[in-house]
Amino acid sequence: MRIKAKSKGDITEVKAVLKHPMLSYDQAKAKGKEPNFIVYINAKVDDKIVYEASTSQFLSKNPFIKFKFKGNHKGKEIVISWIDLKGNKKEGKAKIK
Amino acid sequence: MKKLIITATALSFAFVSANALQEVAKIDVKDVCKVEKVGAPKALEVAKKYNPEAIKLGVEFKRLGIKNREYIKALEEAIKAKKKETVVKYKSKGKEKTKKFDTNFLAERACKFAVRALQQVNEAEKTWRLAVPGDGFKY
Amino acid sequence: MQRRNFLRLGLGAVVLGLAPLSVMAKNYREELPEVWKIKNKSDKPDDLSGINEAIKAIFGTDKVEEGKIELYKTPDIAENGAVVPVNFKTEKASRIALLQNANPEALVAIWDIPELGIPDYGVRIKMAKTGTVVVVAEIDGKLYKASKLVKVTAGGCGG
Amino acid sequence: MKKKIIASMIIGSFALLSAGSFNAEAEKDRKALTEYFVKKFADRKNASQYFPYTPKEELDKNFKWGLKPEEFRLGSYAFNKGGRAQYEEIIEMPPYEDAIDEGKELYEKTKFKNGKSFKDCFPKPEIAGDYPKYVKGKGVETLTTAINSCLKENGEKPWKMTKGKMAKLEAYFAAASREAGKKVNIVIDSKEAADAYARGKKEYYSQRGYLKLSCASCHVQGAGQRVRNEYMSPLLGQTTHFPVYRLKWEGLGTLERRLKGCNKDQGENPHKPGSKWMNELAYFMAYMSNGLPVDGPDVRK
Repeated sequence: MRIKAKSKGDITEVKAVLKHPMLSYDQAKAKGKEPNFIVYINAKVDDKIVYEASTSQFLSKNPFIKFKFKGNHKGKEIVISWIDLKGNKKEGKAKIK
Repeated sequence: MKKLIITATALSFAFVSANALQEVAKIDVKDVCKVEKVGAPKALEVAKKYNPEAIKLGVEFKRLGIKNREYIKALEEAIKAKKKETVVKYKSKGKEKTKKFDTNFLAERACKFAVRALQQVNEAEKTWRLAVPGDGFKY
Repeated sequence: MQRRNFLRLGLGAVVLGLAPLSVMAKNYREELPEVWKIKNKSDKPDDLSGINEAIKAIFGTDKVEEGKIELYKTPDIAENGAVVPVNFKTEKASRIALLQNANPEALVAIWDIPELGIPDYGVRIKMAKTGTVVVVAEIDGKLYKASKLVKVTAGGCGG
Repeated sequence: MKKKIIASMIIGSFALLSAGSFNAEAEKDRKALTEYFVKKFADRKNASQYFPYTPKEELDKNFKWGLKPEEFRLGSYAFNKGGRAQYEEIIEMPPYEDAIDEGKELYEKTKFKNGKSFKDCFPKPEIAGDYPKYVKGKGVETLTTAINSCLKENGEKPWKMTKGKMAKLEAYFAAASREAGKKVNIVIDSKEAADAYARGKKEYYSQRGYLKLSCASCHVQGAGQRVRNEYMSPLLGQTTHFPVYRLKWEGLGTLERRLKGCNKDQGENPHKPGSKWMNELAYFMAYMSNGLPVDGPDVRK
């Protein structure tokens, strides 16, 4: 997972790329594989949710997300987690700049 | 100086019989490849004669993912068996595929492709510099 | 299975029901499993019936006004249907849903906007063909939307 | 016609001899090509002369004019505003960053069976702008074939030339070159090298395939025109940003991978990556971008 997080003034902006093939039902069928894609993403700072998305097969391969939240959190850690259809989960961390 | 000209000429003819290139210069594809007139077997003969030269020169045509040699190979079998339809077997991204064509139509295509590939080599000799900015291309 | 994994992430208890503003984690794959299956009804890029059906299933109503939310940096013509950038923003919202009619099913994603959240988000989505992208925001209990037609062609020369 | 060709060759070779520099023709070509593109994209006023088939509205709204030579490294994104906006969105978080890291690993950690490593062949990674190169006795080597030569000379199996490890290692070389501020620096310093350049040039401008297109049909005269929904990119700057992550591929590919696709689109059985034909074509193409900054890896449609 690649995360870039930056606080500027009273706003924190985050960009992240999550590594996942995001195989839709159609794509999986064509490739003879099983469909699997990220279904839920959240981001936390100080254990508090700052971003939360339920997602589908129609996010691009290696999904990119961009979001903002309130407050200057410079120096703190942001934790982004996801779960896919098969129940695999992953967590990524980055220091907010 | 002379050497330069000779090398330039030698380059384009090095791996191919200059004869084939000279021969095709005089050919009209609308005559020799017209299946209605010459019949599919004759058109195939022409294709078989010139396509190997095109391969040697690195100018063989390919359409719909199918090389001209693959058209020719399928045509040989179809014409021998007097089939109206030719089934071309070819490989696309590592997968075996087939495609059906009308035999007469395909014989004409294979013939034209083989001859045109070589004719274009001749034509390019005369035209390529006309497209070069600073050489023949005015802008 | 999924739920167990979900709990193992240590996100705390899952709130059941449809609290409009969730303070705690909410996974709509589990909350509303059926909405993800709602199909688009035709190949027409202006047929929004599947999208509207999904909106009703998510928010309980399909009464939607234009405005208050904006789609931006979303192309007229996509460079490639596999990677279509979509960005949207609104001043505030409790929930936002992104939908389209360029794929078999209509729904792309649902966001719950947390307390600290600023609803100015971007994603990249897949579009199998030309279609309309619709973003719906729930603001003070009412629905608002923005939409845009995105043209998709078989992209890129050679190879 | 023939006379004219011979005459121009004689003039060319005189210049070559008297200047004592083997890159005279190439330098003349590069300057003319640059001038042509700068002129072509200079302003909206003369556009209908260069883009007779493009709707006026499109020229008004979607085109950026007044391009400088350096801007051509962006390919069609140099002038195509709609595509450029999406490109900029995507490179906010470029999809090739992992490949650079993996390429660095390959460069630093790969150990050949004989104990040597890539560092013995390429002591420094910032070499992307120096290829293709004419190597005496070997002919033109692209970065790709040079990497494979290194592998073979050390008793290793060569890599696939179009993607995978090859593209990753090249991504690292390109990124290191970009970071070091390197420019494209193609050298023609012998008669043999000049001949290889001349052959590459001729192939570039020769019409081929069942569509009877030359590379130049699309990327010199046709650059900036649109075929279906594809704006054709200019030859100038074209080799500066490889390897490229293409949305169409959903992955990274080498210059060879792209050239093969182009050659196929002409309606010809494509020449193989690593072939003399392709190496010399790339040599000519890269020379046209001499002096432009190395800008790989990058993202394209």
